[in-house]
Amino acid sequence: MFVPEPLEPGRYGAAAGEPVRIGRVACTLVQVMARRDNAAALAEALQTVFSLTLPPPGRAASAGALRALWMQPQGWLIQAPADADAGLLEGLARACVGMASVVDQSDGRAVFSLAGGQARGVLARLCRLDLHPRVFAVGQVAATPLGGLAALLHQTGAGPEYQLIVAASYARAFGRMLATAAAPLGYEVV
Amino acid sequence: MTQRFRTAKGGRIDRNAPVEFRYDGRRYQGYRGDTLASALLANGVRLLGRSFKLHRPRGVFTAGVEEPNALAELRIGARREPNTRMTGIELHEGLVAASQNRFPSLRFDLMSLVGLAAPLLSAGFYYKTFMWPASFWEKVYEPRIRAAAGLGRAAREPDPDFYEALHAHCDVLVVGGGAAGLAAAHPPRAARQRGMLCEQDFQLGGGLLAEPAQDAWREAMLAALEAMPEVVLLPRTTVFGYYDGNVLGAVERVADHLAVPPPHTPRQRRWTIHAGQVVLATGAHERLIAFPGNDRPGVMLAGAVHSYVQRFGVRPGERMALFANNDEAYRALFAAQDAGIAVAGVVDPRPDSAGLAAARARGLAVWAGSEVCGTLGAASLRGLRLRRCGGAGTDKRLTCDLLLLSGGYSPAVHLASQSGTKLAWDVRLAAHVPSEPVQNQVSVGAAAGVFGIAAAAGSGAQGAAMDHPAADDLDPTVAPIWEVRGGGKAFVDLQDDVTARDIRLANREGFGHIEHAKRYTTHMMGTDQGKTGGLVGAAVLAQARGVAVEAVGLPSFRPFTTPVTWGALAGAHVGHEFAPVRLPPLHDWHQRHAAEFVEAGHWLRPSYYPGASDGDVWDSVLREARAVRRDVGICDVSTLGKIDVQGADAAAFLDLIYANTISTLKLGRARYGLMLREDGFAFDDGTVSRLAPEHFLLSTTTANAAAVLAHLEFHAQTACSGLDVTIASVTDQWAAMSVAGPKARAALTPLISGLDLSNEAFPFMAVGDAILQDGSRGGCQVRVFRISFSGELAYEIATPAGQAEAVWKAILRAGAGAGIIPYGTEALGLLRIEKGHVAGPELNGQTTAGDLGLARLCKKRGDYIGRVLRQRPALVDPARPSLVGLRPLSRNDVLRPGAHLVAGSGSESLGWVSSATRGVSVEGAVGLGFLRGGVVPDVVSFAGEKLYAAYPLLEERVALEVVSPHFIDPENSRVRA
Amino acid sequence: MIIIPCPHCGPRDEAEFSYRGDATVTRPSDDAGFFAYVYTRANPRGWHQEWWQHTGGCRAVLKVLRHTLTHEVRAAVPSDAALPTP
Amino acid sequence: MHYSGLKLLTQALTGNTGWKPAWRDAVPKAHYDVVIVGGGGHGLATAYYLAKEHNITNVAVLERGRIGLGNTGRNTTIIRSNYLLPENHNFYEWSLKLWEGLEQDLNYNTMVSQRGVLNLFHSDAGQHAAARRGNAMRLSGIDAQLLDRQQIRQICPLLDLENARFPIQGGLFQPRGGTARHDAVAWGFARAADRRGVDIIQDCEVLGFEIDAGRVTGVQTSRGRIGAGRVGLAVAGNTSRLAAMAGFAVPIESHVLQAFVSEAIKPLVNTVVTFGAGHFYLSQSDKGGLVFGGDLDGWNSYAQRGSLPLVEHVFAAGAAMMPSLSRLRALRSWGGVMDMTLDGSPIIGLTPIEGMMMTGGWCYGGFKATPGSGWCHAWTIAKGEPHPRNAAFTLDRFKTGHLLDERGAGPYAWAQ
Ligand SMILES: Cc1cc2nc3c(=O)[nH]c(=O)nc-3n(C[C@H](O)[C@H](O)[C@H](O)COP(=O)(O)OP(=O)(O)OC[C@H]3O[C@@H](n4cnc5c(N)ncnc54)[C@H](O)[C@@H]3O)c2cc1C
Ligand SMILES: NC(=O)c1ccc[n+]([C@@H]2O[C@H](COP(=O)([O-])OP(=O)(O)OC[C@H]3O[C@@H](n4cnc5c(N)ncnc54)[C@H](O)[C@@H]3O)[C@@H](O)[C@H]2O)c1
Ligand SMILES: Cc1cc2nc3c(=O)[nH]c(=O)nc-3n(C[C@H](O)[C@H](O)[C@H](O)COP(=O)(O)O)c2cc1C
Ligand SMILES: [Zn+2]
Repeated sequence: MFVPEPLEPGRYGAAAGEPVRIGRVACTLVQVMARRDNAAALAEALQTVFSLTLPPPGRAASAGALRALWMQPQGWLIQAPADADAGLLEGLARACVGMASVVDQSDGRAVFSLAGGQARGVLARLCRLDLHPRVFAVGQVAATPLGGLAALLHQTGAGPEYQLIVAASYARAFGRMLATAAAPLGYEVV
Repeated sequence: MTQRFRTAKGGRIDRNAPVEFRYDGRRYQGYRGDTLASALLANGVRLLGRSFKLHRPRGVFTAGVEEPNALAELRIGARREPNTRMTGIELHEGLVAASQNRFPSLRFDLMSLVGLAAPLLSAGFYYKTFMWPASFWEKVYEPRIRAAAGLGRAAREPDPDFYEALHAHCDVLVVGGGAAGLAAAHPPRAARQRGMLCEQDFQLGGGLLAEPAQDAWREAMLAALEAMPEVVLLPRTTVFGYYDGNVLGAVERVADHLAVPPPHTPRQRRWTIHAGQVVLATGAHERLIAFPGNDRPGVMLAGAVHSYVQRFGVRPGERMALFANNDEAYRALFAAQDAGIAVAGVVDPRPDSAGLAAARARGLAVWAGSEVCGTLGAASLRGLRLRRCGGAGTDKRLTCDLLLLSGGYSPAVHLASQSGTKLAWDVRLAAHVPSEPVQNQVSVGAAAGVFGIAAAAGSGAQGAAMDHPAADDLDPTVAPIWEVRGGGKAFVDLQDDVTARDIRLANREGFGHIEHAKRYTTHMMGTDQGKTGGLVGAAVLAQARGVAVEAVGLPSFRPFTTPVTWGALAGAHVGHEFAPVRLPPLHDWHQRHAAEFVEAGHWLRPSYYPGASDGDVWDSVLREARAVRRDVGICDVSTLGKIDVQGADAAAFLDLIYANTISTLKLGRARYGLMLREDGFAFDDGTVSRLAPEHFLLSTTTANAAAVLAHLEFHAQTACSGLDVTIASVTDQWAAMSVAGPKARAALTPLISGLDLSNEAFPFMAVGDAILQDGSRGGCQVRVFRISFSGELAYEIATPAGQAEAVWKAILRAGAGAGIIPYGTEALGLLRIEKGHVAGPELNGQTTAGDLGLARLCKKRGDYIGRVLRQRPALVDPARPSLVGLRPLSRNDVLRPGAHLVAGSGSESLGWVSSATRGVSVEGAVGLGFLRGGVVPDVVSFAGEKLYAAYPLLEERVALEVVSPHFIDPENSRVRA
Repeated sequence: MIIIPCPHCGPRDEAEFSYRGDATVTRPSDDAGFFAYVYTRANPRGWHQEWWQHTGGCRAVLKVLRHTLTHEVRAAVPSDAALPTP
Repeated sequence: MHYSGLKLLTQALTGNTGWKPAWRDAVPKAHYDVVIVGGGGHGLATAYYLAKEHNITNVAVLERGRIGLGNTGRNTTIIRSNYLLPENHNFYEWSLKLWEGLEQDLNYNTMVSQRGVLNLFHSDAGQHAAARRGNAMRLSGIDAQLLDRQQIRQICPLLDLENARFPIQGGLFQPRGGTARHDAVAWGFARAADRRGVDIIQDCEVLGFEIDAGRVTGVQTSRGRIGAGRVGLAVAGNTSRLAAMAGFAVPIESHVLQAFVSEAIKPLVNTVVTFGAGHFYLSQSDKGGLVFGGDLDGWNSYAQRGSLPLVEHVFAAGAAMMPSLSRLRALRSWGGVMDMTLDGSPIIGLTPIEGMMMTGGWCYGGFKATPGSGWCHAWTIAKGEPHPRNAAFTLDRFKTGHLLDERGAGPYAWAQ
């Protein structure tokens, strides 16, 4: 019988070894979808206005605090710190007018962080992909289900460190899944 | 508690680590490294099971996964596991096991009296009998058969342990940790490659474990492998299935060798392995020979004895004989003799052989060209009957309590065959071997028919350099004898009591095809799937049919190579985790306010808010609904699907998606929209709002949100791939709350700035952005839709999910004066039924726009999905049941969804009740339903007869009147007020 | 496991996709074609062109060439691209 | 030879050496009045009822392999008539009535076991749908009961009623539903048909049809040409292929459905249980194995082999429904090729080819239909027109829109 694992700050699960660290990341998220035949123009616009390069499929790119994650054909998720000036959305909308559809997803997605030597072990319990360093490295992004929920997986650090982006309404359920997957290895909620 | 049958020394058990355990209530002692079977043998316990059908006494027959006889109920209570192979149970302190399928005890099993009727119980006898009298089958015969059948008893409480599922990726997956497997995983091959080696046993080595002479090599190999960072060694891990795309399933028994799993440790772990290349080093299974009495406890496969003696330091008997048709088996005999078991003699059907010569050289009594034609003893072997091959009667009796039996070896081709590889017949082995692989896969070692440690290791290495194990000249050549005929039962399937005679009977009755014979006799259908006798049965069948064994073949190989624990296949997502819970942003508020919740797909929605003075559900629901009709209420509708559609061609696209026209929608306005499926039936409904000339926001029903999104994307990318349109789900981004009731405007106006809510400035179906003053600096950005589901003056307030609670609370505060209260899905349903709005129960995939009274919405001009096929005759037939309002003639009758509409005392269904509730604006019950021909204004009668809602499941019939579905405000003035 | 090489995401297993059926039928321009579009299926025992949407990933609708007996996937291309002939 | 208690005894005493083949392995004649293509339950039942009900005995059943090894030999053996639509429940009820007398009729024990079929629901919406179905059945005189949690606990104590993710609210129960011994059904019909003179011809694959001026005159087979007055198709997952040979199209897709059996255990579950919250259904065979399955894998396939994700779903649903199953072991898994129509209901009747009739499109529900389908198919072949019982199951209903979409799933085979 399964006993759900807690997700309040603290150290849980198997006691031995270095725990993985699980956290929530507050940020601004904007979905940008190029309009028909406008991908190039859009890329150029974002380059000039935010000096942000739109990455190819499966990749992330960043400019200062701004980040772009490839999300779908001709579609990206722009990520900025939560305290990013509220104007980001308007700024993007202005920059992209006519070239892209800009949709605020800041409250529509929940972003989790997962870090530590055993992070891959945790993901092996949730993710169907091969995350071996030779196959999936820092800066790579995958749109793939995690624990059956559509998600964006982004390796942000070599530690390894990941950000896991899921639908906000599933945040609590996904947190439980993360905790359950991490418990046999030991985890710390930060 | 002496272990009388332990060898003086040797074996891979830890003689310094005694282990206490219980079997059938008695306490015994074994050593760490034992299996339950080896430990009981060490204690001289040989009767370990009863057969499936005839309840014959059975003992250990093998030392591995192929065991047909020695099955036990392992552990007790909620952890009880029936049918557990004692040859695979790792001995652990406090282990408790019990025999099964016997009454009252293993030794005195009353059910063995069935044996007296054995001649009646020939193959397929069930099908010929139990038919008289007709009524007896279910009442008398079947319950008895069911009680006698089955093996062990399942646990009845929930499993206290948990399981997990992992995905793994590797370049090379090696299945099997014997000589061939170890060589296949060997460093040079695996370097810079990710390797995985799965071995079902708890010790790596396979056949090597019975070969002390090879220990040096084995240890060197293991040390080298363990030193490789990129090689994962998984003992206790069975690969159970080979699937498409070189994906294999495996289950790791993480904690089965412990009394209970330690904290945070799963009992078992399922692996889904994506492999570049697969090396099958699964070894071989030794075969039995069918001869009368070959099931008597004490008859054991030679290889098993080999491994009990060499690996477990156990003497399975005191005086033994050998009956084998190959030389490999002699090594077991000699090893056992060296371990101190006396030799009664050697019986070999071959006139001469290297094995016979070696036996003579040891001065053993040998009977060449002879066969064993019977066994002596009761629940334990006392002796054998011998005769010259093909002779009759008995030439000689041998006294012994152990028979080493070997009919040759069948490579374990299960996984190869599952992968699509065809099997070929190997004359030398008289067995099937894999032929050309179809997936990226190779079989090596005994699994490929390459026997002998050295040879197997060589084939596993596949040409790679490595230091080879000591040469062993081993000849698996078999002189195939499959059966020794004679009086008494000669078993080909020990577990299911299938005899050679049963196979012949099946053939006689026309079940000569191997798949028919299998199903008719249950040959190979037990928990061991016929690993030791399967081919023997096929050979007996071949003989009966007068064809070669290879012409008969074997039944198809399927997962699971050996039975797999249910929980491991299920993984972690069971119980409460079976499906993830989806929560709207206001969930915590609802919970704090003691809402009762209802499941809507994965969502949890508040269905009502029990009040202190409410007696029952209805008190709450009616109170909430009345508040909306009289004053104002607020309802969380965040779970509705919301889809953002933008693009130069967005309007044109939506004109195709919706049956009604969208392109004419004005900026800042919303419109009801109906979607059809291409087959012309209604699919989903909702509102479409135009936020900008090229920007629309769609709402969908909660249930269909995902399907509608996929429907839009599919058409945008296929039929409409030329259009400029983007689609994004914003369901989670926006919270939405409906503020409904005559006082809705009054409640909201003080809060809203930047938008004039007056009827003139913001009429029905208007949409606009505004700021809602929640007290915080700057307030909250909201989007206001003047739409209504309840039929009252209503505003839907949408706001980014993060602000949901602030906005919700602000509205409750501001509306307090007006008497605002929250209402749940129950009241929402009540209100929409009174208003005659259709929802899930009406949009059930079987109704057309016409049925729903929405035909007028469908465009006259222009294409849309469903346009053509909705015009099929049966879909436009005026006699189709269509939407009506229903009221019981007697106001205090109840109306139940699921009731059927019938005329008078008739039983012909003229339609059904889809939704029903108690009214607040209307006295008594109100319902929506579908009635043949639809509403004839104010009909109380149908074809001259009264109409009834019939609910025979509750023996109920309620007289009805049929009315317009719009119970309240048919001219729709309230929403425009 | 059916492994579909998503042209955008790379090889992914079937659990990431939703099946959408026969891709040889396309929405017709003439009314007469709709019955066949919705109801007539070649249902071949062999190579089959079919729609799969990468709903667990990039949400692209793909045209996939798959064998209905061996389950081998020969190719997967964007919805508006053409599949190779088997 | 007739099976009787006496025969069993005398045979037992003479070493069971006197049993005769259950059916002759016939060699094809040049011509038959009726050729049935497909030696599964439906084809064999058709032949049997042709002989029994219509005295048409110059009949051949052509089976490409060995009889009964198709879906008949690999299904989870549930028989029931708990359908919503009258066309469906009246047909399946007729079939169930035939099941009830089948042993005596065939002189073969097909082990029909009316242990009841329980469909669980978990929400008000589920209850309303179940009630609509149950009431429809009752109005047509078919047994159905609405059970509450207490009654369900009595019938099936192992169900997780409280702690489940989707707690069980109640169930729709058909006491007369149950199971039958799948293989015996094929064998019993074969034997009974054979005894009435039908030729059962195995290893005989139909490769094409001879059609002359729109009328079928014969079939080409791997064992040569066989003339036929009339032809009946009963080839399940291969219906599209046979129809294509004859030159007409059917609204059918072939999909793989998996099934599973556990190790044999002492009696544990005494009814057939269907889980509403996740596709899962389970019963226990007389041998003791739990026989269970779930949803289609969801893509076209002619392979009798499914995939791993579906396996995971089925076992998770099972463990969610009955947590104690978790410690049992799965013994074997397999698949079958389903003839899925695009409205989820079967086709029994005429085809565009004169003299050619068909029964097909059985989806995952055709085992229970075996006697009824054979009976109606035989009638249609004998009379040249459908019986009222199968009048609705026409091929052209898709054109006219008289669809029989029980679940409102629409024209998507994988969703049916
Ligand atoms: C896993 C599974 C579970 C199921 N569970 C149930 C259940 O619980 N209850 C239920 O009612 N139904 C169930 N079904 C459905 C049921 O099994 C089938 O609908 C029914 O058995 C079909 O019988 P049939 O005789 O039409 O088909 P089959 O038994 O498949 O017979 C068709 C025969 O036609 C032969 N054939 C094909 N092509 C040719 C040719 N060219 N020439 C000659 N012969 C040919 C085939 O070899 C086959 O033997 C299930 C099916 C499966 C696969
Ligand atoms: N005496 C016997 O019965 C017997 C049988 C087979 C092999 N041998 C000897 O073993 C040597 C051959 O070595 P080999 O490596 O080819 O065979 P092996 O028997 O030594 O090794 C095969 C290994 O594969 C494991 N295995 C099989 N199926 C598996 C599965 N599905 N999942 C996980 N593990 C699985 C087995 O537990 C075994 O340890 C030769 O000496 C041969 O004579 C003896
Ligand atoms: C109702 C039913 C019960 C079954 N019981 C068993 C069983 O007890 N043991 C077994 O090995 N297989 C059992 N099977 C599975 C068959 O062995 C076989 O796998 C299945 O009929 C499909 O045939 P195939 O595997 O040859 O393709 C059962 C199948 C069905 C339909
Ligand atoms: Zn993709």
